Amino acid sequence: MERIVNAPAQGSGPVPRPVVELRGVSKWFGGTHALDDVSLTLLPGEVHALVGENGAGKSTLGKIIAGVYQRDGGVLAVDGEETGRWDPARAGRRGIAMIAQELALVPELTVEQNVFLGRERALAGVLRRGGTEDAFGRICDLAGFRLPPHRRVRELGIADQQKVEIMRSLARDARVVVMDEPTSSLTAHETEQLHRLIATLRDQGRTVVYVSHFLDAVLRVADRISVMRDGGLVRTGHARDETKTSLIEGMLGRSLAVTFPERTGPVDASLEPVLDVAHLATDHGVVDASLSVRPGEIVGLIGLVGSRRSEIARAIYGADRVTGGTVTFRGTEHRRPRPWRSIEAGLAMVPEDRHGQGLVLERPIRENIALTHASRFATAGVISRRRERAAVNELAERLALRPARTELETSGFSGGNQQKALIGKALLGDPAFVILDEPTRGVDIGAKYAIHELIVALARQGVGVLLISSEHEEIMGLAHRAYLVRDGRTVAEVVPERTTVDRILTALFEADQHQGAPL
Amino acid sequence: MTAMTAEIPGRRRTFRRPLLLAKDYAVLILLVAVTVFLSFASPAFFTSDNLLNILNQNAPLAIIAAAGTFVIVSGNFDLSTASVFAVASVSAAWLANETGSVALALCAAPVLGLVLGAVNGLVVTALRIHSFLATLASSLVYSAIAVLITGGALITVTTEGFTELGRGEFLGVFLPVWVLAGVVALLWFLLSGTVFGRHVFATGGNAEAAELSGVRVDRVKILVFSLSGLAAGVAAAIAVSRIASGQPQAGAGMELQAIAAIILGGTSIHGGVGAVWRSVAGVFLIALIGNGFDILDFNPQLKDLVTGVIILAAVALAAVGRTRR
Amino acid sequence: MTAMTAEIPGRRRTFRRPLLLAKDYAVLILLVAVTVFLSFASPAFFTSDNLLNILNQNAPLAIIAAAGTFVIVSGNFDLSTASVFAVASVSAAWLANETGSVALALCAAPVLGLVLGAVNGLVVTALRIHSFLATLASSLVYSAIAVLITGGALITVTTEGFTELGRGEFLGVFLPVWVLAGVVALLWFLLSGTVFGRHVFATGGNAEAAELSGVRVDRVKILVFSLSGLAAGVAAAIAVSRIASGQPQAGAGMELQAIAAIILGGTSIHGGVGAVWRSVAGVFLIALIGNGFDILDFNPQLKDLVTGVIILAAVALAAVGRTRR
Amino acid sequence: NASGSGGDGSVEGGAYKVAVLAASAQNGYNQAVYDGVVEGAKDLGLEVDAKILDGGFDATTQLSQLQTAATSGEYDGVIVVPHDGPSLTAGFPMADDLPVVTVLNPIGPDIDAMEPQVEGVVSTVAVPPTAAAERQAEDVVEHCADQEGPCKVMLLVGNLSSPLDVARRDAYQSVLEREDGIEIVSTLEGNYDRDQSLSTVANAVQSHRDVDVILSNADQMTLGAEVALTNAGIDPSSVYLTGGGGTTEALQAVREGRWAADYVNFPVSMGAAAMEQLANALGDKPVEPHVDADTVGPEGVEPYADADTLAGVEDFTGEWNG
Ligand SMILES: Nc1ncnc2c1ncn2[C@@H]1O[C@H](COP(=O)(O)OP(=O)(O)OP(=O)(O)O)[C@@H](O)[C@H]1O
Ligand SMILES: Nc1ncnc2c1ncn2[C@@H]1O[C@H](COP(=O)(O)OP(=O)(O)OP(=O)(O)O)[C@@H](O)[C@H]1O
Ligand SMILES: [Mg+2]
Ligand SMILES: [Mg+2]
Repeated sequence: MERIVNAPAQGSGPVPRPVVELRGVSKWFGGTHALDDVSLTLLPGEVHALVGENGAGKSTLGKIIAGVYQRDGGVLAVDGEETGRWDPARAGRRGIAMIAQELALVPELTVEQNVFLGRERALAGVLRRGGTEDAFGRICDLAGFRLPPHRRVRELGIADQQKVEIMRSLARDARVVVMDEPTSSLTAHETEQLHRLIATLRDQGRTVVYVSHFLDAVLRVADRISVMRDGGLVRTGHARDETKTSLIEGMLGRSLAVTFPERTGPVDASLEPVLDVAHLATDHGVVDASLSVRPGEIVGLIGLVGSRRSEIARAIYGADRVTGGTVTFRGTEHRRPRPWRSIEAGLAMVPEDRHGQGLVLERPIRENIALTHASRFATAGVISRRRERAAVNELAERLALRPARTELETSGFSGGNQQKALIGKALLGDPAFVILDEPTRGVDIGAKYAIHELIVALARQGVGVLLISSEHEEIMGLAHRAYLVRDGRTVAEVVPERTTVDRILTALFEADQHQGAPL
Repeated sequence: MTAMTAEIPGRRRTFRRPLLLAKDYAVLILLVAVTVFLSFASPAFFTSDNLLNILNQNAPLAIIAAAGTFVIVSGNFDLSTASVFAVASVSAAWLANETGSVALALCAAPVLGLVLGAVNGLVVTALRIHSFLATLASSLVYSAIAVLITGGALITVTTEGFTELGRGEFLGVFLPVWVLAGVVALLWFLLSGTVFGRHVFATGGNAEAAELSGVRVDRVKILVFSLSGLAAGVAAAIAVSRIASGQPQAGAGMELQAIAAIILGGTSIHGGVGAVWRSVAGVFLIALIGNGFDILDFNPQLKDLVTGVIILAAVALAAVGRTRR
Repeated sequence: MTAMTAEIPGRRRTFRRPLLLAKDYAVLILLVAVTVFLSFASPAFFTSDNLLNILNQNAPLAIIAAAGTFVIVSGNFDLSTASVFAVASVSAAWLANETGSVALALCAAPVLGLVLGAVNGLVVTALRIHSFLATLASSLVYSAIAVLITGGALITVTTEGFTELGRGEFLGVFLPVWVLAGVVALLWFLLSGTVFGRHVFATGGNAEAAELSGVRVDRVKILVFSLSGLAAGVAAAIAVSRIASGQPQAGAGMELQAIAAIILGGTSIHGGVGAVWRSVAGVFLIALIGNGFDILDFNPQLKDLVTGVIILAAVALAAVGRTRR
Repeated sequence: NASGSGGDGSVEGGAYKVAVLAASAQNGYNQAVYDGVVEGAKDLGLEVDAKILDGGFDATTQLSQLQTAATSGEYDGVIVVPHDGPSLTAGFPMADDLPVVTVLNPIGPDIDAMEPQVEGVVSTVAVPPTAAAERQAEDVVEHCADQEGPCKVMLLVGNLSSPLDVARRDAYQSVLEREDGIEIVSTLEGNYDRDQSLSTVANAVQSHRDVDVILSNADQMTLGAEVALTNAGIDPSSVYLTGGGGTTEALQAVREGRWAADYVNFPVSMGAAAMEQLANALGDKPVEPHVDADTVGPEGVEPYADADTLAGVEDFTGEWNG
């Protein structure tokens, strides 16, 4: 396995003093033992990966280091010194920063203000007007991507928001950066950039804690890897001693073959499309999108971040107001699409931002899964809890939801498990057509496989699927056909089986070069 | 909990049941505590007469608070209930005198309430403004309407039978108490057991997610405000029948009392979380304090102080169960 | 508090310029419209006497609203300003009579306000409860304190020079107007030009994100409530000096008037967005309507109606610029 | 005599227990009525345990208190200062038929009818608001009669969504509009608040600097109006200022000539009178169904006071301040 940068000489010479050390740390959430006696050291100048199933406790561990959660027991030492009261501000002062899994930005502030939040350039408390551009520019250079500094964060897509998070952690000039699934919304190209950035940080003697479900990437960038299972630490080892298989075994306690499930056979080209979109346009950046999906067909949208794939999906679903073009669903024109009309017609969508657009966090997971189709379990508007619970529990089992307690509040579930609930929610209504926008964002490798199987199974049942994923392999591995999207237009159609990701990306990039930079 | 973990002093190591109960049922715990205290402090307190009296007196407010729960759970505010109440009151009184028909007059109040509530809902959804400002504005308009209907004067109702609803009894219990029981049972069920209730929770919890899940968020809002208006109308019918006169100042301050009771009950001001019984408990917790002051020989100037402290106690009790993560 | 409350935030929006202006400056547009209307309707309106008079009268409310902007922007509510105002008023009046020292009495008001405000902040952060309920409870406690200080009666101040602050002039302009100008300038700068201000925005925009970025959210909240209390104290000093008497009901209703003005100005009730000048504009928009009624001798019973309609107009104007998703 | 019609309290303690239902216990006027009740009992040589209840200026609260007082069995009698007389009607007939005396406002649908309107109210110590307002307005007419040219009057009334104040305004208007020389230039709401009255009068004065009369039904409001006039550079004594209430400050203002007149109330004496009637009822003695509140004051004090009428009663400085 080729590493991006050579690991610093560890093992030879004296072991450097750990920057952060956890001894016997545990954490409870109500009855859930989220962390159970975890001991871990973080060394300067290392990339330390955390891997584990959804709900294994990775985020909890990261948040305890960054002061977001308080540990219930155990010791947290920074620079060999035990910490007493610990919160993000104190952690920040000791040089610890975090990129949270669920984006935590201030939507009404600009990109630049978010990046420098808590680190404003000021004289006696008065903000200094000048100089920020330079500092912002330096951070852009370091990060390897640019964002418009004065755009409000609420106007950004989820991928760009993730970039803001990355830049914010850079602005802290932290010695320890906890990155909790920083690439879950990024495309391959940007992921690559981030990995280079991580290597740079490491080479400066900083520590990066890298949480990810992309095991290949983990093996490439990490120096050491800690494997977690059920709130406990299974082992910490050098990356060079691990393989994908060994990691999976460590995480799951069993082995699992990870390939894409077998694609369903080609769809009869003479079939009437279940969805036919012609020259769709909206106020939100969709200019001219045309596509069609036949029953049982999985169709991908491929584009760079910001190409408005999500906006196309939203327009079809009726979440954004359509200003031009037509959406024909099962032969009838879908006029004035609105989400509730789409749902009534048999369309479903899994949105990309599970917190902002997907889930009602303070309600039980049962209510969330059943929300769209509550009336299925109701007679004259009165819900039968029994029927509802039966249906939801069955779905939860199919999706391997952990913990499998559907009465718990949604906010208490780990990121990946929330994602599973989101998918369950779309499937509960037996739709004839589903739009999946980043359906495997943040789910673990086993669950991802299960979701892939589910998608294929849907196609087998004759359901049309429109798949959007920043993981291009996902589309290449699952889709029958795919459209290339650029600047809100569908520009070409490809058959993944007959091409490669590289060729597609080259095509997209070259097109972009001609158009000038997307900024 | 494993034995080997080092203990951090003052921090909860494990989840303890009683604290969770305190968090979820703070308002009930205090309601019971105040009841027990008053029962010992005064023999006059724990009599069916006094208890029924408390129920009877606070029926209008409790009805408004019960329906207001829907508004708060949906993430909105209704500051216009008192004005809707006033319009409904004076209209009912005016109609009773004009037409002489008690049924017509007393039915007009809920209907008018419903209409004014729906107007609130339409304004909030059509102008896409926060309901705090929208209902503040509409409350000004409505109370002006109430003044204009009466010219500011008092409308005394002399129509035979008009006071039956407010003062009558059935099985030895005042009619308003029956109405209250019915309304609360209905609304409780509506919020916790129906598709509509589910949609109200989703709207308040995450409006965008709700919309994407096919909930017609605007329609939910309109319905929720209509319900709140309807309840204000029902409350007005009871109150106007009880005092047999309508005047534009009727109900002043009720809107804030209702909201305070709802939140005191434990319904979240951010929406998405709450229950009808909580609001009713909140109303009666405050009512009991007032009743206690009247029954016991306390300095009434301390009533506000005690009410404030008890609200803080309820809230602190709820906070104990919620330690910092 | 977070971005995902009530309204559905339109995702990326595209705007057209004039509509954008309407959206952002609705309150100013209406302020100008009402001014122009009144100037034509009455020659007495657009005179420096009358305009200064309006500024002077509303200085206390405007000061409270200016500071209240911080509270709302930080995602909180302060319903206790009126009670803080009352405590500060009666204390100042009492001190003036007891000690005979005008300076001591008038300085005590802001200091007391600051302390009571800080207590609010501590309660909100320590109990981790929503400030709506916390300040509702503290307002009850504070107004009880105001009653206890005076025994419910009125304290008439006869101390020489006590009315100087409220009625005096400097360069032909009433002192309260100077105080108002100073306070507004200071707070404007504090909110828009300092690190503290930035942190107030961040706290209201997304408290969790702010906390994660190392903003001391609890400290920001305490400061914000202290500021609001301080402003209520300053306002009380002006008002009590002007009327030379302190009484526990002083300022009743001011807390809602201030919040209404703040939101009318365009500051978001969800926090994270707002400006000090907006709140001041909101105060004076409402004040102009009242002034107009008095000057033109309109039926005061219609004042509420017109105020309500103008608030809705401001809001509708702002909504025009905001297209549906 | 203590065992008259007695509830439990009188039998056991030998003292009458009386509930004083204040419209607000945090208000000077109500406090004065309560003081009057206590003093009145003392003057009558009765042992009375009077408890004040706070209605918080809220009709529902007060109704609750009335009903609680009736059902609790704690009291022998009730004295009420109604916040809203008509809505208290619902409390009658009371569960235990305690005698009730009402002060300041009648209980019942008609705010101007002084004879008890509902069963259970034994006596009303009050003046019909319309009659009092007419009387105030007549004094204004008299003042204007001496003046040449049109007489410009500002009406400053409490709260025009309250029936009581609307009745007062109507009475003012009906009297003043009969006179040709009198012009009502504005009608303002002062909300019984100095600061609000200050603002509203300051505004109105901008377009009516030549105002001759400010007719107000409450002293607090007149005090605010006075400051507004001073601020506008108008000498308050050049305007016919009149208030209502008979507060210490108002009487001083009249004596100093800053105000032309004041309609004096006697809350302490009213409380004492109410206590007297209640004692009569409890002692099965004849009860006066209506006590004219204008007549209960100290010897020689004329309720419609001006500097002349006050000259004779130097040591009367008002029965309350608020
Ligand atoms: N705020 C919370 N309230 C209650 N339970 C929680 C909370 N946060 C986490 N948990 C529980 O703690 C356990 C660990 O969750 P954590 O988020 O750390 O998992 P994770 O390893 O990050 O998973 P993922 O890969 O899905 O992000 C889970 O069982 C989860 O349900
Ligand atoms: N209406 C708009 N005005 C300005 N910029 C826009 C607009 N819509 C989108 N953008 C920009 O483009 C990006 C849109 O990303 P979007 O989510 O639409 O694309 P995507 O292809 O779905 O990518 P992702 O992988 O992020 O989901 C945003 O971050 C934003 O910066
Ligand atoms: Mg996680
Ligand atoms: Mg997308």
